[in-house]
Amino acid sequence: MMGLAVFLLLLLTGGEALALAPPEGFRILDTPNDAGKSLSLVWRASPGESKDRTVQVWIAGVRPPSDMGSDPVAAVAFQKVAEFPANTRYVKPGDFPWWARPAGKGDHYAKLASSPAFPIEDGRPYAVKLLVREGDQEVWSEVVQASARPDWFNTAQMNNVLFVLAFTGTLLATIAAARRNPHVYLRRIAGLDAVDEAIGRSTEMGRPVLYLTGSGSMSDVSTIAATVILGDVAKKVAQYGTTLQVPHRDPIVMAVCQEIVKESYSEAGRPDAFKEDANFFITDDQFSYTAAVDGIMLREKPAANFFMGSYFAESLLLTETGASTGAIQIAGTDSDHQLPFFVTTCDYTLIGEELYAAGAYLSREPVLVGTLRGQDLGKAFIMGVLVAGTALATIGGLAQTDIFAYALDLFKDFK
Amino acid sequence: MPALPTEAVLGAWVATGLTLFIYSFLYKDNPLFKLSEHLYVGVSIGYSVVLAWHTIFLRLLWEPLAQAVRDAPSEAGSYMLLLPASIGLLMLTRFVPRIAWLSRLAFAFVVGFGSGVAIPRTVSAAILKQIEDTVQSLAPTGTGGYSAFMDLALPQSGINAIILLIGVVSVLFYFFFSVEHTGPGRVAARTGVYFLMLAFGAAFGYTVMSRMSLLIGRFRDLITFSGAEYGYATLILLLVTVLSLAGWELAVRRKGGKA
Amino acid sequence: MIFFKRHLPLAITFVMGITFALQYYVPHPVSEAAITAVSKWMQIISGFALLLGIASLFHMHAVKIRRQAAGWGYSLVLYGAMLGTMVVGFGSHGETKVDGAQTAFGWLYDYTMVPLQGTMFSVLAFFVASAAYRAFRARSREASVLLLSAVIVMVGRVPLGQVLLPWAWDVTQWLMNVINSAVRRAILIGVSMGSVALSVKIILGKERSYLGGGKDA
Amino acid sequence: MKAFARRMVAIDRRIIFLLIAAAVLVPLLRPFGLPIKVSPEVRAVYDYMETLPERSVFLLSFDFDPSSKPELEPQAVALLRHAFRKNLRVIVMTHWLTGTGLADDVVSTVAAEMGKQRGTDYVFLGWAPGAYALVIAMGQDLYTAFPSDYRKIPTKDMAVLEGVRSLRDVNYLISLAAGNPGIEMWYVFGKDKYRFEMAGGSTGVMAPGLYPFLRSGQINGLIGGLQGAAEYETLIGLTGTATAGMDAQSATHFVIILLVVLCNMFYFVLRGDPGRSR
Repeated sequence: MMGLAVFLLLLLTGGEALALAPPEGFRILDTPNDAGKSLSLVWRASPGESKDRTVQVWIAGVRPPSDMGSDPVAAVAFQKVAEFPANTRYVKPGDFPWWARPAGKGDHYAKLASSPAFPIEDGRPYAVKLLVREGDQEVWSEVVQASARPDWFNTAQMNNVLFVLAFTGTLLATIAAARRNPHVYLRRIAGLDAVDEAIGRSTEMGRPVLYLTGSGSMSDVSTIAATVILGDVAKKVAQYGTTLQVPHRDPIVMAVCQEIVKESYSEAGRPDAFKEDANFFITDDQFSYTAAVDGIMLREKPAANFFMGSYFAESLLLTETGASTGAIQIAGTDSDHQLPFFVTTCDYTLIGEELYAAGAYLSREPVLVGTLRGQDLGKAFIMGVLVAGTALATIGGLAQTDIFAYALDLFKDFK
Repeated sequence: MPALPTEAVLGAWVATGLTLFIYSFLYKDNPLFKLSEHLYVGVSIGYSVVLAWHTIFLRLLWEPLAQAVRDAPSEAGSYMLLLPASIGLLMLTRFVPRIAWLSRLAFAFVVGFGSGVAIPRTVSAAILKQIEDTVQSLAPTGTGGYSAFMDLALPQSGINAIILLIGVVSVLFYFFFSVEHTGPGRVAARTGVYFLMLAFGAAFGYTVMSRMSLLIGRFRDLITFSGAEYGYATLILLLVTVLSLAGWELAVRRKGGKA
Repeated sequence: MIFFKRHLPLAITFVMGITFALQYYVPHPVSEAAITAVSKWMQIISGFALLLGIASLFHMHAVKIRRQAAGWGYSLVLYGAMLGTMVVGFGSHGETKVDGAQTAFGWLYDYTMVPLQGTMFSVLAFFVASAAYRAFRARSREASVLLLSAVIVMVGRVPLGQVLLPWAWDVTQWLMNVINSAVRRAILIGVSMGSVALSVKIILGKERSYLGGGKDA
Repeated sequence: MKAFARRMVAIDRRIIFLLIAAAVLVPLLRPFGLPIKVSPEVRAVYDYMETLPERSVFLLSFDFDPSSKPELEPQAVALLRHAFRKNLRVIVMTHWLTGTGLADDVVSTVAAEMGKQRGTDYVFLGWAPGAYALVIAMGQDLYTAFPSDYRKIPTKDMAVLEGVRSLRDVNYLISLAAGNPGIEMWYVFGKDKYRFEMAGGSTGVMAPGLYPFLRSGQINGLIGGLQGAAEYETLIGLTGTATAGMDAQSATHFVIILLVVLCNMFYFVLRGDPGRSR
């Protein structure tokens, strides 16, 4: 240890006394995983590298064999294309994944890209040498040759491919499983438990139930979930014998909801109680719709308000009025920008994916259930990776070892 | 002070009037509000049509196409841009019920491309990169040692890395539907809920901040336009708006209808 | 016919999806050229998509006027505004400024569209205030935590708060950088898995709602 | 007590509207000018801009429309002033069609004020459709994505774009976003592939959602809302509209907090009252 320090000290102070050594292990290769027109240089680090010592890169295009002289390399003119301090361009951990590492840890790695000053063409061999300088000393490396070519697959992104394939496979498997048995276990969504309570209270007070499906169209996942939940609510409304009001902003969503409500009444054994005008269209205009629904809330004082689906700025105006009439309010939305307002103004809120899960839970539609299940498996996997990964990284950090990089690199993003 | 050009003064009056009409919604939904709301939609569409025409059809399609054809009329490549144009035209078949299905081909093209490009990029930026930044060594190394490790004010400190990890995992667990939230699951899910609520609170604060900023911006304009050089536009128009609302209210009451 | 109406679109989606998902992993210039060309096309196609959206709005209000449905007068206003803007816009060759002087089109933009659009959303400031007074209740432990965090952020993010309660600034920074980051990251991961799942289902033909319009038969 | 609370809860909300209007108006008319504290996420943007050498390429994307003007215009003005003062080459564009005129106004006004020339010091490319497809196209070749600028001048051979072929030649990009397409899209389809450095400026509503990207270094700084703009104005030492608005911002925040506290007090008093709350 002591000896090394003395050696380093000598190197730093009496550098001139020591002869400059040429770079060791110098080699050149086509830059891996790129679009071509670029070469990469690799050489080993050596003691004594400092900012006072510089490295120059000299390159020359090798002439094609047809007009090659006796010594192809000597015959061409080398050109300086780069210069940098000798203590830079090290390979740092995290630069490359272990499965696609062009240079070892601690080696020097420099990429030479084609430039107007020196264009690099694909398929043509180039000769490269390094010049190391410090003070008035100079030393050349040996001359090495390589040619550039474009690549067909970026191996550094192998983990990305694997992730996509594994997730796709999981998804297909869970959807197939859900087709065979749509009643796979899904946990009950807490907010749904409040539905009974809310409708029960409406019945006691003899007031209607108000249900909104949001501003989305029938192609939005959140609107689909909202119509599924409407089916469940309508069934309970029919059983309890109270009234339902569903004001709409989209004629297509209205038509779908009419069918759903009708069917729910039949399922509940009360087809006679179904009223065509439970679903009605107001206007597609955001604020006029809001003003009209607020009017309904103030006049008819529904005892339970449901806000399901996607919402924009109107959410606040709706839930505020609802809260002022003392109704039980249950919301469910994936519009994350409105969630804080729903949480503070409603009694129960289904947050984001909970809305989709409620839709899948109630409908048992195989694609919905299967997708939810597939995503769940994905989440479980990611949670595992986060916890186990942190543990490995910590142990690795304490034990000063890189051995866990073999696992950790799989979950990093490489370019 | 030099007099302002007529069009600027006129503009100020129009802008102020429209602004106040929209604010009249605060009183209640009324014709002045509806008028300016529809005006807004109409002007937006008109503006979009004009700009889209000049940008898409002239600048991106017609001019390069004409240029290419002029330069090399015999080369097939010069007519390449006709391909996307015809796919675009297919989209418009939606309006002709008999051939509306043709629009599906265009949608298939666009949606297929969009889905394809999104998959690897989403995995890279929103999944792998996020995992990478969450998985950190918690070993107290580097400068500062233990006190830096425990420094809450430093976003990257060890203690914050631990909190971040707990937060990410517990919130993910809250949105995990294959396990009942009982026993240890209950603890994890409750932790997730409190993390969610703290973050929603922050979002709430930021949203309030945003809305207030918009109001401040509009009020600043109204204040500018209330000056003498604009002919006291804001003050006069405020009076006009209030009077019209009162008149409307009166008319509605007399008719016995509901406002 | 069923082939063209149903199978062909699914096939196109499949081929486009797979090709451009794989494109990401291929650094070869051929793949770069392909995505450049198709992106360029997409720009033009999305122009037509914009037209489609505008045309359906056009149609909707036309129906309203023809049927003289409630509020059809406003649809007329909308039409007038739209056509007026288009006439002025094409008259000004789509230019808002010529040699530093505002055109009629520019005037219309600056004095109608900008204030109208800006004001529509500033109205919400008033409703936030009224909701703050009438509805933002700590009705559960969760909502209390939310409100507490909201109040701290509202204090910590403005100069007056920084003077009155200096610690609120630090707490806000911590909330944003640590707690908020954690939650948003978890949501981001969850939502991204959902969107990847949706893309995969679209490419594999398990999700077809985007095809919409036009009957199969 | 209960009767009072009940009466207070039931007051006409238009009184609250007047209260908030006053909280905005009074400080705007009589500002008290409190000092502004700069957060690290805003300082990061400033610091990076400071490291850029003269004539570096700075791309500012206006990804908003007039509805977010009060928040994002001050940010744009502050960033442009800084960029022009540093003699950067400025490229301005927008992904939001209805924001085009606004972006043109802002960049022309600031450039005129700083004595900069269109075409040599800056260019406004205008709007082009495609969102992510536009970013990909720009990443490969700027000139096919934007054959001409907003004034219909061909972009090829423009002095400000000398040596700039694609996004790869951009040194710093800032997206000022009020939604999508915006910062996230610029990262996913732009920075991720073409390797320029980027930051974001956003409305207050959007800002919290961008923190995961900030933390992981996917964006190197974040300017959030009017407050962020005021912080940037403080850093460049030129007070503008954002700083002037901060007093009103402070006042409204405290009014809102007061309202929330009152709301909960009355709610607490009225606990168990039938019909009011559960």
